[in-house]
Amino acid sequence: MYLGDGGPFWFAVFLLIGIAGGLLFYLVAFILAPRARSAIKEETFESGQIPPGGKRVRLVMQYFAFLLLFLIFDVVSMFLYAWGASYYSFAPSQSIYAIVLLILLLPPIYITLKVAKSVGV
Amino acid sequence: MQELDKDYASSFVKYGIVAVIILLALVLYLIYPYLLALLQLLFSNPSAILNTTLFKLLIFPGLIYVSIVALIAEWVERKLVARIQVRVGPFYVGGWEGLLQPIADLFKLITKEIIIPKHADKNIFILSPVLAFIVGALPIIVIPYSPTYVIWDYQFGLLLYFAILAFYPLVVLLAAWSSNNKYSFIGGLRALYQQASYEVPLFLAALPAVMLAGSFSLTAIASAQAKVWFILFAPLSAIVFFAGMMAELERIPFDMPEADSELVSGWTTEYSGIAWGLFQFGAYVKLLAYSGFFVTIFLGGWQGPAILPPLFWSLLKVSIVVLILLSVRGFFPRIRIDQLVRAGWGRLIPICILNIVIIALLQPYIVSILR
Amino acid sequence: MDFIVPIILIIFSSIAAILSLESRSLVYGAVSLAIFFLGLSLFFFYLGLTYLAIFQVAVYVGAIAVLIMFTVMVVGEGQRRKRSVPLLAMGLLGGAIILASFLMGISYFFSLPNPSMQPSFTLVSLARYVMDNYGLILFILALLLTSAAYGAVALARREVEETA
Amino acid sequence: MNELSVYIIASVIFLAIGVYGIIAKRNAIRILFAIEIVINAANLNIAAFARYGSLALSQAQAIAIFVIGIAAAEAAVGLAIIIQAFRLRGKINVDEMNEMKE
Repeated sequence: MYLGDGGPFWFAVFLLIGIAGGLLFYLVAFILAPRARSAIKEETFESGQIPPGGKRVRLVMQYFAFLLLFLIFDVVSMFLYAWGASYYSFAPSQSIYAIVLLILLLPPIYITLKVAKSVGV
Repeated sequence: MQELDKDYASSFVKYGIVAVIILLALVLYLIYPYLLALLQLLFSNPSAILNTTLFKLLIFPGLIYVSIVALIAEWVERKLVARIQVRVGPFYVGGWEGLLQPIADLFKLITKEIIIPKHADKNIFILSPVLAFIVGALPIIVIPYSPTYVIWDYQFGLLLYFAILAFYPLVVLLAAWSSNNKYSFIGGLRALYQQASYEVPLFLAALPAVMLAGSFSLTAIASAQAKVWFILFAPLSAIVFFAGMMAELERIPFDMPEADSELVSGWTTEYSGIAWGLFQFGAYVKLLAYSGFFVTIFLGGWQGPAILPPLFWSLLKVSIVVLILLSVRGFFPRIRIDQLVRAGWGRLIPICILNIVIIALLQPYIVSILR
Repeated sequence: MDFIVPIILIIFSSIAAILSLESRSLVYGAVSLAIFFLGLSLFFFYLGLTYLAIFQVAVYVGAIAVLIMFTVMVVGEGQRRKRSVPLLAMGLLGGAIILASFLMGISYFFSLPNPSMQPSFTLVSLARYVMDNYGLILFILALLLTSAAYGAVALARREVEETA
Repeated sequence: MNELSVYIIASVIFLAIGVYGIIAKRNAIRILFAIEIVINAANLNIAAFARYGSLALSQAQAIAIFVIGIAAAEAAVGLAIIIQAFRLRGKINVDEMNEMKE
């Protein structure tokens, strides 16, 4: 049904060509490039220092709240796209839900920015 | 010092064989009838080749065109930034003004050793450059260069474009995590914050184009601009989209993820040889994809005076946008990550919302102009 | 009657789902989860619900999988302990009960004649459903999302204060 | 066997996998994975009945994107709770978070 001459077929072909082409670069590099290995070369790069700490480093994160806001906004913008594509079939008064949806989400941004500012991030 | 990993080379060979198998399967099973048809056309009716999808996919708006433009963009960028900073830039390779420098770079990168650092997660480390390249290159499949030069004229092209680019933060995060390096991981987290903060402005800034054209198809959006370009209805959104575009591309005022004076090379620190080259190549392809998208939704796509063919106008506009994007690098210093996040959420999103509300309220006037 | 594509998709997505729960490394689990979301979006695409498929990719892969992966990378693997056998048995039993009871419940579907397919949809009718018919639900969802944003920010606030 | 039943079986399989994960896993992040799998199984069911049932395609998509919206809100709060629990207790296994009991 979706195979054959349609767009999804060419999409898949493009994807496969891209992946195969990228991997082929590795094969060419494997044939052409030298392999002179040493333990010091494979040490984790840390500007010449011997890296301290264990295998995997964990770091504290800032701005985690903004990532959560991003998740919420992603959903909202997809709802807005459903409305936006049929812009001409709604009167401006019928668009009230979309506008309310947009306005409702401004205070959380404001509060997050304020919290972030109050602690000097 | 611990023992070296014995099966170092095996992953390259393994993935190389996978590549060969994929290519053979493609040629033998999927596209060989189309290739045969193309060859027949070559002898009977050569001008009809330009309209076959396989030609479009492989050559003109597709892979070869994109690769050549990515190589040229590298040369233009180095030359342009050098001229802005009163340097010469690449000069020796290739006779005139170092024109063949990108190809020399490609050969240099491909003959360099790929170092896999200790404790790196080998599979993800090797696969993420390929994924970054393909995620950067796939969006060009929906971008129209003229009414006929589009690989897939999809009804939901604009959404597909955003859906493909949504994979990019994932790939960056995996690349940063798999190299097991502090610089890489800090760079990857910065990239994530940056992409997350500027993806929402991008979504909201592209919404006016969808509203005004009443369709998600990029060809429909471009042909709806026959009378007026959408940048006149949504100038604020266009500015926001341009800023968000630079942030997503990690171009210079927003290049904290790669800040080379702080983080060595950001999330690509541990990558060497062609693995790094694939990241860079993918970045330039992505630059081209974003420029084409910007031109399509705000600058009228192929629309222009009918003296010259539509293809000329779209290529001209794309080149101008690419040149502006490249030359910005010479003018601005890097901004801080907190300034970036603050600007993204505090300024750009309210501006976008303002523009959307204006367009929603002015609907009767817009209908009288556009329809 | 075309069973090949859905069956391939079922196998692909089930393997991804099982790997996301059973893989040793949490990061690989998160990657498998992203692949599972992708498999589901392929299901939707194949069924002709294109907008939903793209929505699924943009929200699940573009945001939720990224956030989960971020959390996994920051929190780390956690303490790895031995599997508790009673818990595992309970889980398997629960899954089996769900599978058996639902399959029994829906078994009368199997013998029905092949139902007719719905025609494709228009964006205008989708927008009418979202904004008009289900407008109240959208309003409530907006309130829910706003309160979720407030809650998430309040929970993450201590984090911001400590790292400052 | 008709085509509808294939998709319903798929949805039931995913549901069973998700329920297994919710019961058998102790790591809070894995439980979140399992919850997401369950929600996706529900969405697949809606999609299948839209294609082969009497539900209109656009109506089903409206319902399903509301479900995804709720799932996104749930994931945001859930991840914030996990991060917070990790910050305060240093562990993410749910059977060890029993301070409220004592």
